[in-house]
Amino acid sequence: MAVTLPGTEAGGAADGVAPRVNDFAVKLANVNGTGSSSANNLLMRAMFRMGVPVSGKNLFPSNIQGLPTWYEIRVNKTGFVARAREYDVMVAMNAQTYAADIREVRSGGFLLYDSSWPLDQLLVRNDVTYLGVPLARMVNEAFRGARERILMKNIAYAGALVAVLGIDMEIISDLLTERFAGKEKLRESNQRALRLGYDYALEHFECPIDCHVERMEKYDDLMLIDGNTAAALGCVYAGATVAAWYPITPSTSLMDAFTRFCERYRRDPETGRNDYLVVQAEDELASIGIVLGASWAGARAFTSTSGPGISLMNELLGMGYYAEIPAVIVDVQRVGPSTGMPTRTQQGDILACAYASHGDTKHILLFPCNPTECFELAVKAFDLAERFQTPVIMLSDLDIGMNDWVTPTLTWDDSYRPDRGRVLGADELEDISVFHRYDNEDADFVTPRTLPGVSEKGAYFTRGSGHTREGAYTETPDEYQAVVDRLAHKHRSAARAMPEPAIELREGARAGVVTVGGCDLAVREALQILEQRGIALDFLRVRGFPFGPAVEDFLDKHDLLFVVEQNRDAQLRSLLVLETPVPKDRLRSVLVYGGYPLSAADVVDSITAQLGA
Amino acid sequence: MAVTLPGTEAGGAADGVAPRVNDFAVKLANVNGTGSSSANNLLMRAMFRMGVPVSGKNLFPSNIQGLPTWYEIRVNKTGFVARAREYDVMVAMNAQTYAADIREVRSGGFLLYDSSWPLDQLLVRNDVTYLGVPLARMVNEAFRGARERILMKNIAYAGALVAVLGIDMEIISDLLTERFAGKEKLRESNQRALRLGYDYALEHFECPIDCHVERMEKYDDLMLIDGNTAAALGCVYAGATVAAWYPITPSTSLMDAFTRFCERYRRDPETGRNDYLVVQAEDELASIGIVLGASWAGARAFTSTSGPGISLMNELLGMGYYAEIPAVIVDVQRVGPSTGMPTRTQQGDILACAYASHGDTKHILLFPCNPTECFELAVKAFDLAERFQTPVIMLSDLDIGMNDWVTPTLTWDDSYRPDRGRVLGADELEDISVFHRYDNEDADFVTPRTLPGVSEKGAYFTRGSGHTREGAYTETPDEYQAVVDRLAHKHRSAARAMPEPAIELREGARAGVVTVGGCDLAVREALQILEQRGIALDFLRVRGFPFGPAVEDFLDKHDLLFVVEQNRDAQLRSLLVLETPVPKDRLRSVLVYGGYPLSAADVVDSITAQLGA
Amino acid sequence: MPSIVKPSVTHPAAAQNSRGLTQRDYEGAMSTLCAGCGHDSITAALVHALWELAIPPHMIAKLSGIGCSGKTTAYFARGAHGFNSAHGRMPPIATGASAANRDLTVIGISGDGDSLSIGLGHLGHLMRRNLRMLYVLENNGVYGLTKGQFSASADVGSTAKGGASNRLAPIDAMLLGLSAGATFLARSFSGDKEQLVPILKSALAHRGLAVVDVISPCVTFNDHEGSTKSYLFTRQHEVRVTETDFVPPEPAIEATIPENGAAWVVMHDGATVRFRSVPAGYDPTDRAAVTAYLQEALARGEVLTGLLYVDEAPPDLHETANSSREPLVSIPYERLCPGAAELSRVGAR
Amino acid sequence: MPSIVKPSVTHPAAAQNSRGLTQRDYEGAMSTLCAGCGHDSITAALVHALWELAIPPHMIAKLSGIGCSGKTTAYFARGAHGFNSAHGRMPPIATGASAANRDLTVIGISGDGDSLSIGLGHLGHLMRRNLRMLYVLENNGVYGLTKGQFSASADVGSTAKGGASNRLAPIDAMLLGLSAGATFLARSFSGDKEQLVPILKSALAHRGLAVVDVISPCVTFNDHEGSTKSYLFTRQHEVRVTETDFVPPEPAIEATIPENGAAWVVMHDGATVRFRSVPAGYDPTDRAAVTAYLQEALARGEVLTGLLYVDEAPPDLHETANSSREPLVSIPYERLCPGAAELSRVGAR
Ligand SMILES: Cc1ncc(C[n+]2csc(CCOP(=O)(O)OP(=O)(O)O)c2C)c(N)n1
Ligand SMILES: Cc1ncc(C[n+]2csc(CCOP(=O)(O)OP(=O)(O)O)c2C)c(N)n1
Ligand code: SF4
Ligand code: SF4
Ligand SMILES: [Mg+2]
Ligand SMILES: [Mg+2]
Repeated sequence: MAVTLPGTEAGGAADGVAPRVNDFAVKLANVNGTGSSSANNLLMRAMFRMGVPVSGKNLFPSNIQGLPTWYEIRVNKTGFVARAREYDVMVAMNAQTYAADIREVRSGGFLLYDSSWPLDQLLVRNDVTYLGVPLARMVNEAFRGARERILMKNIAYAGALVAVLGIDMEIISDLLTERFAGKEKLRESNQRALRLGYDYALEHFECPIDCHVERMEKYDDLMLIDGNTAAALGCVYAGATVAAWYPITPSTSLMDAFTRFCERYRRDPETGRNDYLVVQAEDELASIGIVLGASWAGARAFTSTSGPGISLMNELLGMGYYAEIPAVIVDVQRVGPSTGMPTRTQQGDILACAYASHGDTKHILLFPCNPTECFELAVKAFDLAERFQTPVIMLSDLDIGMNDWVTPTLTWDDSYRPDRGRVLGADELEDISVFHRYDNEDADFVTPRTLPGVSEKGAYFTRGSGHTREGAYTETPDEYQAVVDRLAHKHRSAARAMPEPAIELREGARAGVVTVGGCDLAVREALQILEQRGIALDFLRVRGFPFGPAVEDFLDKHDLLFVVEQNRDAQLRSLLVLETPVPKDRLRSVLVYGGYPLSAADVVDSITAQLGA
Repeated sequence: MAVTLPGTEAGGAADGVAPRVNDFAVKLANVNGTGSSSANNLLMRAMFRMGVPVSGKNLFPSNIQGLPTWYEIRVNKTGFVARAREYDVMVAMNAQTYAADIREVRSGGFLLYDSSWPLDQLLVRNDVTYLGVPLARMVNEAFRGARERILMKNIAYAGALVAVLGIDMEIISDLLTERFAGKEKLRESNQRALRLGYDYALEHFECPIDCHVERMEKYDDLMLIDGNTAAALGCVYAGATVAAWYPITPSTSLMDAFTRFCERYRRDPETGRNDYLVVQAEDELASIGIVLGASWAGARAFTSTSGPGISLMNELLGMGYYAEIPAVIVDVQRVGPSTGMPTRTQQGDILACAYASHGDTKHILLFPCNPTECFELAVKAFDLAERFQTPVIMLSDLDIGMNDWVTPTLTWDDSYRPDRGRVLGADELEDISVFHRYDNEDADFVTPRTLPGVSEKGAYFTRGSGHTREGAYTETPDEYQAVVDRLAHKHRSAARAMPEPAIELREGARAGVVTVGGCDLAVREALQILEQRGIALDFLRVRGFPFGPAVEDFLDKHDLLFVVEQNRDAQLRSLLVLETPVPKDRLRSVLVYGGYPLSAADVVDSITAQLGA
Repeated sequence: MPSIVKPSVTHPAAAQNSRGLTQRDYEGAMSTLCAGCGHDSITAALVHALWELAIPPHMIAKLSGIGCSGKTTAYFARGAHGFNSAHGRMPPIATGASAANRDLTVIGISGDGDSLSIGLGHLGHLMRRNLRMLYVLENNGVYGLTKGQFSASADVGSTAKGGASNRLAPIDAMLLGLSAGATFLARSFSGDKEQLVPILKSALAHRGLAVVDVISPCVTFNDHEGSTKSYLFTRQHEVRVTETDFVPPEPAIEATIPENGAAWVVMHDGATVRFRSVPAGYDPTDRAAVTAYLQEALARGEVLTGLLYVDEAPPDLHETANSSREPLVSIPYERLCPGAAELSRVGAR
Repeated sequence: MPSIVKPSVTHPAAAQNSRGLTQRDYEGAMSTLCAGCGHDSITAALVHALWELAIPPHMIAKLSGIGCSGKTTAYFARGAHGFNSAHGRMPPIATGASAANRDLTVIGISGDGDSLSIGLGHLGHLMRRNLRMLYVLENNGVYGLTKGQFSASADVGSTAKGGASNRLAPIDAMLLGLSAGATFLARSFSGDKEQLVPILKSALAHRGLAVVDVISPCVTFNDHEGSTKSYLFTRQHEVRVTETDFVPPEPAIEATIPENGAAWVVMHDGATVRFRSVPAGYDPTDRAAVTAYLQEALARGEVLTGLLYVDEAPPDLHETANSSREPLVSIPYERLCPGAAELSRVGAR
């Protein structure tokens, strides 16, 4: 399941050079709950249709209405669309944050603002071009009713940006037509608002400005999707039938999407009956319990959650490990500790997931880097969980999960069949003299299980308490150890079945960089920038834990390794130190954990500083 | 608070040599719920009164009645009373386990059994001396009623052992008198049963046998107590007023003892009112919540639990860490994972406690090695929790917590006053212009807190969500990082305040041994045995995490280190690898995790094998 | 449904049910509970009920939490899959099992600590979900396995206690059920097999969640102040392990609660509990009347037994979710996967 | 106590209470909730009640879980210590705070998700413990902060819905309280300050736990099928973030429930809720009658408001525990430590 990622062409990374055509960043500052998100999304989507690699990052508050929210669009013709740290164009729609927003525009950049009211002269920079559009006035003249005026103001600034950035108006019109299919009045008013801004901009500014988009050859193998939707699709395609969850940002949209897809694909058109069952549980302890119960009974089952949910699942994750029950958990990570910043991104649950629960416990982890991998690794998660009869946690994060990504198109091989692992059916049970749950291990130290409702001969007793190979209760050291020792071997064995790491080697590389998940794109961009500066570095991104030979080999071949990750405590580095033979002094850390998606500049700065270069 | 531990004299460790006077091991095999535990305890206690170092280990099932249970007594004149692996005397009172029990007697040892029924000749070993006492017959003749007969049979075999092992009959009589003070009839029947066995043994066997006790000079600085009782006393002496808990083996007796001591010391004789409040909570999530709430409001508060409880406390432990609320948690460890073996001992929660919770979280840990340290470190736990405003977890275990230990007498310095850390009172608040909760850090990165009910000026808002130095809500990277970075520094800073490790150096040592908690005695005995075999090793026992300079220094000075601990996954080793600069290839593991208390032989065997000696 | 006809309970051990199975076929491993424990009597009644209903053993899924009660799932239906899970978490695990395979006869066994302390939230939501299962609450008023702390349920022997006793208001599973929307609520006594067996049978036939609260005396920790051999006494008088270390052999308590009237039953420690059956003509379908009746009995110090409340109308979990009649585990993968062609239609261009 | 006299609610903003404090002194930070959110009205009522009772702000401890409701502890009593804790865990944390310092006026604010889903077990046991505190349940029938999923509480607008709606039986905090031994149960509507303020005042004066269930409409996620701007509709029709991204400005709903009679109140989405006050002569001390009355109202589709149940007799946590009258935090260490001499008497020789 190798993925063609964008940004594989050389020379595309931003390097402080003033960006121009198909290579710039826009930041839009809005107020939460005013409907700006759909306007911003419209712009991003239109650029994507023009064949231009683009990303949209929503930096939203943990609030429903009234607090500041930002949307960042980065356009980069070679596909490096990780977050930028400097903006060419700022759209300042929030008076509250205006002063801070204006500081973030690069010298020589642009600021689009609502010129219905005069601009505070204190906030004017003379190295920035001001594009004033009388949005409120235009909208108030053209529309009636507070509700419509608020909404249409967003569409009006979008219209101005269409002109300023050279976005294809036809594509925008198409998008509006699609979005408001069957709602002619809404489409019409949106179209009208859009034109207000568009026409004003064309008339008053030199359009497009130097930072603008131009049509590119369409990337046919790319699509626009967020990680949670893609992960949900993975669960559907893997054949998951039972899901349990408790709402929590940023994982909620995963289960929403799963439900939606099931409504579409899993409802018998004749009977109206569903081939799935989603339980909104009373809490996360219940969610994981439901998943374990369903998996125990033979269904593919999963839950999605975030950090606090993982904490609450600790006890039952340990039970799943020890009683050897498959389970799939998607942890869409947010900023911890505790409630932390629920709408900010981090990779702070790596250790908590790897060793979740008291006692000697180890789990299998998967680390997708984008929506495409969310899809693929979600499928893989079920195969691994059933193959190794244990909980598998996929660690996504808010950036991957909730933002729309331009990502390799999801593809499916219709010959795929689930790996259900070692499950004995009635016939197989017939053939053996006696069934013992934890005996008769295969080369991967997996023992066969049976499902309730199949045959009395397969009946056994599942317990989280000490048990023998036969499944009987025990308090005897040898008998207890026989089982937990096999579990340790089984976990190690799973390394062979994990997805291979992503590796990029460079001629003459002095050192290596190891990273994980959503850092991928920013790190690869950083490595290209560094290469341009004469620092060649090899690249590895882990995709699963336990780590396999390819990871160990890479670590072994480099005397110096930078581990780039988004948490304070260097959790990936810790896991590498504990779970591979790498000497720990080879590993240096690049830690970025303020809560915003990683940008290449963060990585470049840190590595340059550490190399004294 | 340095502790004089037993077993510090050279030459006392068992080394396969057949032990004799004041140096032997007895194992008693019983049926749970038959009342044997008090008879066994009586014997152990009597030997202790004779001035002989002794230990009693209860190996009991997770059951109330009917399953096998064992009691092991080890007598060792130099104080090495860790568990023996070979027994000189077996008291076989359980037909169910008879066959296995007899195999565990060392060649040349003794077996005491109930000769009311003939012995199965298949189970007779000719290298063992059989001491048959017709216990059932004697007791049935002397007593009436099933209840009394069952109980008295235990006392009768105890009587036989008194004769056989040369225990002072007067001391036994005293103990019975004390135990049944005011219950004359009970005392009399116990005394009578005791004599039945005693007289029979005197008459039929050569008493005492070669393994026996002889009076020794009394260790005046030793006492007999279990770790949970001692820890409870520590909580009382530290001034804890609020306790919350949920019953769980093996921690229950800690809270029972705390309640008992409070009833004795904390009840106003006039009003009958209590200067404490213990809440039996609905679960462990509630227990830790109550502790955090009480600590937040200014009380010293604690909870006691075991592994599954720690798992359930994960979320709130993270909140305590991030919101900087003191809390004391005693984890009396048992065998995991999951429910595991609730009545067996292990040190399997080290990692789970160190990093409990999602996100970047680190806790302060304390590791007592015996009841004396349970007492001392419990007091220390409150001082550290309040000094560093964070949860402190003391990791005891079942062996320390529930078994009676001969341990250095608890002492108290009446000049002790609690270190309440930085708490601003009304007067101090008067003196400052404005109070900000997370600002104004001291050299330990601790910021002052205030308590509710004191002054409006100190009012602040506690939250587990992102906050600034001022305590305000934030979603801004810099503001968030300022606080979590300080937390990381604070944790590191606490290293200086942790109890010093216990260290024993040996002339010409080739390598070092690092261990923790209840392994102490067995490891030190092992090192003496190894020394006798020409292998000199240095010794360090960690007593707290974060590790301080003394630990780092010891690690630094040894090229080869054996880490001895009672879990499968080398959790202490992992913590050392992650949290000190030690190169990981220096650390080898000695792992014993079957659930029984550690014995010196386990350590000797493993180290000898690893050294190829 | 509402009215339960008491059948004769004696059956020769070798008698066969309609499946040709004997009662022995519905038994399980040897109990390791204390001799005389009420939980063992409940197990026996359950064996009997399952045998009478001739439920195929392999179609049973038996689940529990942790506690003495939790262990009993091992002691019946050896031909069934069992799951001794974690303390208080049986309801969600049972929900998952039933969600995956609706054809299973799901039996959950729990204790009062398991259900009403750590598991209270889950039990409340299980009631809301109306999961089709038999839920047996083996109610002894104490935490048996952890040696006798008070639990949140009504103190079983409370009527006989003079003066002060457990000071906290008890949580009554039946009243809880009435407030949380439970659809089948019954109570019985472990020692009255004649009443218990038919109640279990009706419960197994119920459309949704059937909660059966069975008063089940703990012979070892009979927590009554005033009783000199009680745990509380033990604790207060600081006699250490001695007492709880010794579990005197006791016979299980048996009693028959007359169909119309009350019976005083003497517990192990001499305390007495007054059981009363619901009277003839009692209407278990009128929620408000049932609540009032229960509260009155409570006020009189009586433990009301019988089928207390039933409502067959509300849909169970699967009906609410409108899930396929076929168990989800039986649906072939081919029907679950939308396929490559469909995937190409997803996602924006 | 039981009967609540409605005072006139209008006060000039600058008027001073007996402590010389104005209402402003009982306010807190600016609310960040949606304009028109019912929770803000409750905050205002609370400010009013605290001001009228002239409670010293620094003696207040205000605690909450997580949710829009949870945030509101920041919006009143700026002179008090606040604690926005973890989702569902406020009851134990409040228990600890009150255990440590019984002189605090403990105020807990929770949501229906916080209290009746994840926190159900804790709430039940808080009721049992009868902790002396005011517990305000800001009940909007949805999870506001996570964008509008159904919660376990009665759907606020349920009466107006024709046909199918939320299919799960709601958990009614008042009925739950009656079954779990709560000692003060009241219900009101966020939009009726005239009724709410005096209820909050009586609740603050109660000897033990006072649970006030306040119906508090969520202007943004008004979850009613059939309403085209509802969340459910949004979800089913796959219009992405667009709708929930936009929160139209709405005024808070106000209404006065007549002292004797019912009032139909129109919610943001056009659904109507029928509120009724308890009638004159209503006896809130008769538990069985109260339960019956509540169930009848429920059956009629009415939301019964007022002081529904009160029992001043049961002891609160501190009385049960017989703890010192002095707050535990105030007891000098010297009184807590038994000292060296006593220690030498402990432990066996
Ligand atoms: C998370 C967790 N906390 C505590 C325990 C310890 N524990 C085991 S059984 C039990 C109580 C059992 O009481 P109950 O449910 O009434 O069952 P009974 O033994 O009385 O049948 C407790 C607290 C545990 N196993 N897990
Ligand atoms: C352990 C945990 N799970 C989930 C969440 C996410 N979450 C935050 S608020 C909330 C629900 C809030 O609903 P409610 O209590 O009714 O409050 P409202 O917002 O409606 O006032 C949830 C599920 C969380 N913060 N913590
Ligand atoms: S302790 Fe009580 S509940 Fe447990 S097995 Fe014994 S009698 Fe039964
Ligand atoms: S989402 Fe609903 S509950 Fe939350 S602030 Fe807005 S209106 Fe209030
Ligand atoms: Mg019980
Ligand atoms: Mg709500």
